[in-house]
Amino acid sequence: MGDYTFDEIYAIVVMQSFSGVSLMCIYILMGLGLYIIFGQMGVINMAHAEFLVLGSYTMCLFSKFVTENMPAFENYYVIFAIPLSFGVAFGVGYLVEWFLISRLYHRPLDTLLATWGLSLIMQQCFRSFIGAREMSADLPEWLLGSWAASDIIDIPISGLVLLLLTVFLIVGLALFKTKTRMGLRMQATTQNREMTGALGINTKMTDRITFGIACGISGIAGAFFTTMASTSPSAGTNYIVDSFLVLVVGGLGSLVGLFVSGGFLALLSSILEFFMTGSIAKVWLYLVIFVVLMKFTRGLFSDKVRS
Amino acid sequence: MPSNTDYLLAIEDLTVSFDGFKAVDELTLYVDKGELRVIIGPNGAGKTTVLDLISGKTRASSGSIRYNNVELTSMREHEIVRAGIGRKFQTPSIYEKLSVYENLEISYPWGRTVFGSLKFTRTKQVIDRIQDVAQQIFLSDMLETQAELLSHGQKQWLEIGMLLVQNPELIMLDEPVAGMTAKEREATAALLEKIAKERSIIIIEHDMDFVAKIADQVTVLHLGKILKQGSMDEVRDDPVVQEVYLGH
Amino acid sequence: MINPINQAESSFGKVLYERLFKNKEGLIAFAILAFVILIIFPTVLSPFRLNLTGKYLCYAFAAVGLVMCWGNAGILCLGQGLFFGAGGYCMAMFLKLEASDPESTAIQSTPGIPDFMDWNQVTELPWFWNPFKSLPLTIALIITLPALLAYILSVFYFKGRVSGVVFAILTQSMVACLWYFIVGNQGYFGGINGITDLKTLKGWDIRTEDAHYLLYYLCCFLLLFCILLSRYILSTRLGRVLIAQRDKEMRVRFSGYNITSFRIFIFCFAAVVSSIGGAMFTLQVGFMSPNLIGIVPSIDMVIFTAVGGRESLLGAVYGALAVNAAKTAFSEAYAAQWLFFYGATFIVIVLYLPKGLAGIYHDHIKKWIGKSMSSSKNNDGETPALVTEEKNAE
Amino acid sequence: MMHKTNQLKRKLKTLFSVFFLLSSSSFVMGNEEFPTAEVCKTGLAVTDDTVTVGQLHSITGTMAISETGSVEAERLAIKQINDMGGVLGRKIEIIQEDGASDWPTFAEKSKKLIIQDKVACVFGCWTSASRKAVLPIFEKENNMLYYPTFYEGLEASKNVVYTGQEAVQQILWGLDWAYENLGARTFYLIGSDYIWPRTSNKIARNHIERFLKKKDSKCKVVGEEYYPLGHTNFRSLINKVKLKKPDLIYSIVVGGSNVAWYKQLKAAGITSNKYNLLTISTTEDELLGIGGENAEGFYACMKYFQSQKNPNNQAFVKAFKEMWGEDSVIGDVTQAAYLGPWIWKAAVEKAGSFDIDNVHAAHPNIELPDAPEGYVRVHETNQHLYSRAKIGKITKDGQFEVMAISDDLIEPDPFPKGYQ
Repeated sequence: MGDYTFDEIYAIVVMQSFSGVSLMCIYILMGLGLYIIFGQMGVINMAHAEFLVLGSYTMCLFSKFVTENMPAFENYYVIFAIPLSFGVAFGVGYLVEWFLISRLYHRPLDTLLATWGLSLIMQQCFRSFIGAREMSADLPEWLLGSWAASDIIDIPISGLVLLLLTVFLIVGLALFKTKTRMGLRMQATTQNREMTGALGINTKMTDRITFGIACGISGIAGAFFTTMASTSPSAGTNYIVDSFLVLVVGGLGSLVGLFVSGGFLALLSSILEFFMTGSIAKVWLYLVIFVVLMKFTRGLFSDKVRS
Repeated sequence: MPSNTDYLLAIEDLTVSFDGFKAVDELTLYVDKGELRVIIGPNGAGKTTVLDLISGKTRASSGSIRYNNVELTSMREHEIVRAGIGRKFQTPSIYEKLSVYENLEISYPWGRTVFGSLKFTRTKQVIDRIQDVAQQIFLSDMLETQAELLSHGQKQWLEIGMLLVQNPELIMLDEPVAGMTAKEREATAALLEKIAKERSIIIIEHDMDFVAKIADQVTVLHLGKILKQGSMDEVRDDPVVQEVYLGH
Repeated sequence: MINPINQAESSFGKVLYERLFKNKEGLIAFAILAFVILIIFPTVLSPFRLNLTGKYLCYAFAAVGLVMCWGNAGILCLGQGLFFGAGGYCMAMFLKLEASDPESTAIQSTPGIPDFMDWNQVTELPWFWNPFKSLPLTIALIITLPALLAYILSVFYFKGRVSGVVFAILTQSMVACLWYFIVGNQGYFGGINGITDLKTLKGWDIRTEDAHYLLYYLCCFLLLFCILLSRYILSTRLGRVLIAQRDKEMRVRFSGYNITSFRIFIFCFAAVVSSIGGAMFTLQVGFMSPNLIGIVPSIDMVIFTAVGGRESLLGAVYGALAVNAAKTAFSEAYAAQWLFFYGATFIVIVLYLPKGLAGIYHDHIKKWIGKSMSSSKNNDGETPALVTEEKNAE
Repeated sequence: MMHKTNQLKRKLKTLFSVFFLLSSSSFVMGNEEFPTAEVCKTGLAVTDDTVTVGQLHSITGTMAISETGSVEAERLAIKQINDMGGVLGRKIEIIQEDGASDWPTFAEKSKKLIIQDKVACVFGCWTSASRKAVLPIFEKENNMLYYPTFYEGLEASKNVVYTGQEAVQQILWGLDWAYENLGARTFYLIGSDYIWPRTSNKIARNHIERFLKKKDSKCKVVGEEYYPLGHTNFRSLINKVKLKKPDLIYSIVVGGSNVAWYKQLKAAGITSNKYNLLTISTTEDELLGIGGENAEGFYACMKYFQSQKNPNNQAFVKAFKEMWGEDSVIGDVTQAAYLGPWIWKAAVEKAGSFDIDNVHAAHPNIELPDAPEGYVRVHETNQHLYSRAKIGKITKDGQFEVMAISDDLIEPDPFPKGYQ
């Protein structure tokens, strides 16, 4: 790095750190929905990535609708698109839990397969009903650019919004879990299903809502991902492996673990990608993860539970 | 390093904590050769955890468990079993898809490695041993029955039989008579007395009549600590024990 | 059911018969499968369709491997494509070297190395390609490499008691990792394009119709052999321990077994079986590509197994044939609807037919046969489906 | 459209012969001028009134996004040809197969088309990998593939007609243009990780380091990077680009990655008023997903842009939109796919036969004077097309503004000397 001035190196470190933080947020958002579902029901939702894509499509279609019918709102629709994406993904998730997942408790491996089937169906739905081509949301100009902090340093505005959104979702989720009746019911069901049922709480309804909320959060994440990446029927395949790994590295069912592993993976891939070319960086990323998991087979943070 | 003892099983200063909660707290317990020890105590006293610790299912936070003066706390489950300790679970844990014969055969202490089990054959010796055990556990007529068809009590016996096939020196039973009819309990008591002649037994049990029938020594656990130790009568008469447990 | 008391004295031949087939029903089921793939398919199908069937049978290897490690031992591997690919790539590397003799590659700047290396400025053969100059070494690697990979990838996780869902996800990441590895090392492994344009095996042209017939039979025999070997393993104590640890892990541990080594063994065994399938795939299809070791094909292999019945070895073969035949038939006519149908298959199998085709046979067909023949045979053997010939015959 | 008068004559003749057949109620079947026995001696699927061709693209899977345009263009060309009377008096019938974005499936389906359906030729494939997978089959079974995509070269099979550009055609002139007009001296090469971007960048690097350097010693490559297909996080790469401050970012990112790439460039402040970017992989198709505003002002080097103003192109765009909807866009590959059936038709008519060897022999020097992209001609030996390269500048509405057109037809040279 001898050719560069101190300012340049400083600027790169700042920007690269910010990229790392953005990536961490992405990992956390990817894993959040999975984490909730796993924590509640002990199953892995293989169609998770499709819920992300569902959110993306909601955003794209809503944007199209707004630009065509209500051009006046063009600059603000993003704010409404987020709850809308949540709503759509929540609805679909609610139905999926009702008709599919609820029949498969205690069979986690089978749930894996069934939800994979679901993901194929959802992908084909996107393709048949929305179209095979990629879509893009018309984003308002304020969300696209960057904030030039100095001559070299550019901080992406979408990255800042992403950071805010992540914090907002995490805080919201924490508050929801501890302060609302529904959240307490969720926790109770997670800890002792029979007992909670005996106390007159409708555990089935709780499960359905939990699953819906998890999908809804994925929907929000997906809606936001359109600002950074593509939306196409098979876009989910880009997310699937990474979001599972975030969860596994963190230790299943631990929110702190999710943070730590999001940060760990982001740090690792930012460093690796800076020093080597993309594909090989990805190979090394996975190899490092495997080795780490060989040592920490339960993930970096796992709830110590009495067996 | 604790000194060697003559005891078959010597548990000293054993502690295990889950997220700060001490399920077993500085426990010290000795079991003699040929002894039949019963552990009682209210729910949450740490009884099953003690068995988990001895059998290697749970790792101790501190303290030692020595069996024939061999330290067990760092060994893995199958090594502990091979050292001569057998364990029965609270709910009957048998292979429901296999026949009674196959259930017993799997426990036969030969060919327990991958390649050993590939080479394992049913020799006369194996068959004789299994028939012998089946006789003891009252299931000799049901060798070909699929295990899931057995009654609850028979499943309990089958699991005890699976231990016997292993021929361990120390047997640990977690509530062996739960869910049995009165008649079955009697038979079980007789069975255990017979078994106890050749080996040591640790039993966790709630049924006081049953305990009174079989126990040499009774240990009362409460909140991970030993509250009282002695014969059934001594224990029964102890006011503290009555307060925490029997009195309720 | 065999009478255990008498078994000790029975002759070697009888023991082997009972181990491989359990009873007459098992023998008949096996004979029917052999008859279908060895006699019926070659006579009924056109050479093109037969070659396709041969390709499907290669997937059946992976499905048989999954029956062993998922169905019987409870270890779901979503990365079976890794081993399938390992075998396929070994074979492809051997064939590619043979196809890249200096004369036919004279146009390259470095003649005598595979074309894709030349395109990527690789000027000499990398060291790890050297073993693939020899066929015996290649075959040895087809067997040992996947076993070694499976061992490395599983030993720490199984020791750390990673199982179930988490292990399934890890295997999926492993397959993704291998995919990136091959794609990122284009100069050494051909990248996305894979290793293509394979022509001869020891001078024998594998692209002719005769070669396809011969390779088809080779594939069938190897598959039947793998099934018998798997049957044998399941019939030993090892097989019972595997099933036992799947259902009651703790009980088996407390019977003094080190489950870890059993799991590693069966995982490696499944890997080797899949690898053989991969090698046969390369021979019959004529190329190998990273597309076969991705996440999706690996899950496809699981669905073949699930359709056939996860515990049934013969079911796995029928499952692989049925799903692939349906896929080909559907995509020739209704490509878009295929994915709906395929996705729905996953869900229906899981919800309503957890035992797959073998389950249909057991629960319905067998009763019907029993009724119509009114035989008083003692039928409690585990016998896979005999039902799908109509579905597979095209 | 092409050879209209010829076609008209032929059409009349066909009509006449049909009338003749009907009126005489004779059992002599078929096309008098081109009897089936004459035009097809190798058992292809040719009858007296029809000829069957295959179409093999991905309708499902990840590549469906890209290949849909090619499917549509080929269908349009075939429809137009049929409307004009078909080929040698025979209507073209299509058997379409789905490659499902999966190379073994491509191989399987191509075998099916050739061996079972005995099609006269196949229009299809998109990625290099799919072409490589089917190539041995086409060569062994001796059939003809019309391949539309710009690709890496290094191949000249007698069984493939390459209607897109090979790498040299697309790269050299574009780099020279950037050198002259954008003052590009330092170059950052970026690509998706597979053979086309890698080979193209190899050629670009050679051109920069050997030829441009002779003109100006400051010319150099400051970075070369590859990311897997489908990759969506380019933040680290973008920071590296910023550190190196190249005069030109030379981008060969393909597929879904494109969207992430351009959006993140914009978000990181790399826009056309600060940086120059030249791509050879982004067409109107991709811009649909990227959104013009995210890539506005960047350049692309292609041989066709939808916005080209010549009348042939305008007619083509109109016909395409009539058939496939007002919203459809046409990229470089889509147009190249459109040429396939026309070249085949011309070759068959020149040979007077559908047989592959005759068609192959007829290919050299076939001209399409009024193709949408302008005049093209098949090369004398290697079955690629001579064509003109063009530079387009991306506009806000996801189209290109044509900035420059090469003066000469560029010769296809799949095995370029000095670039390997």
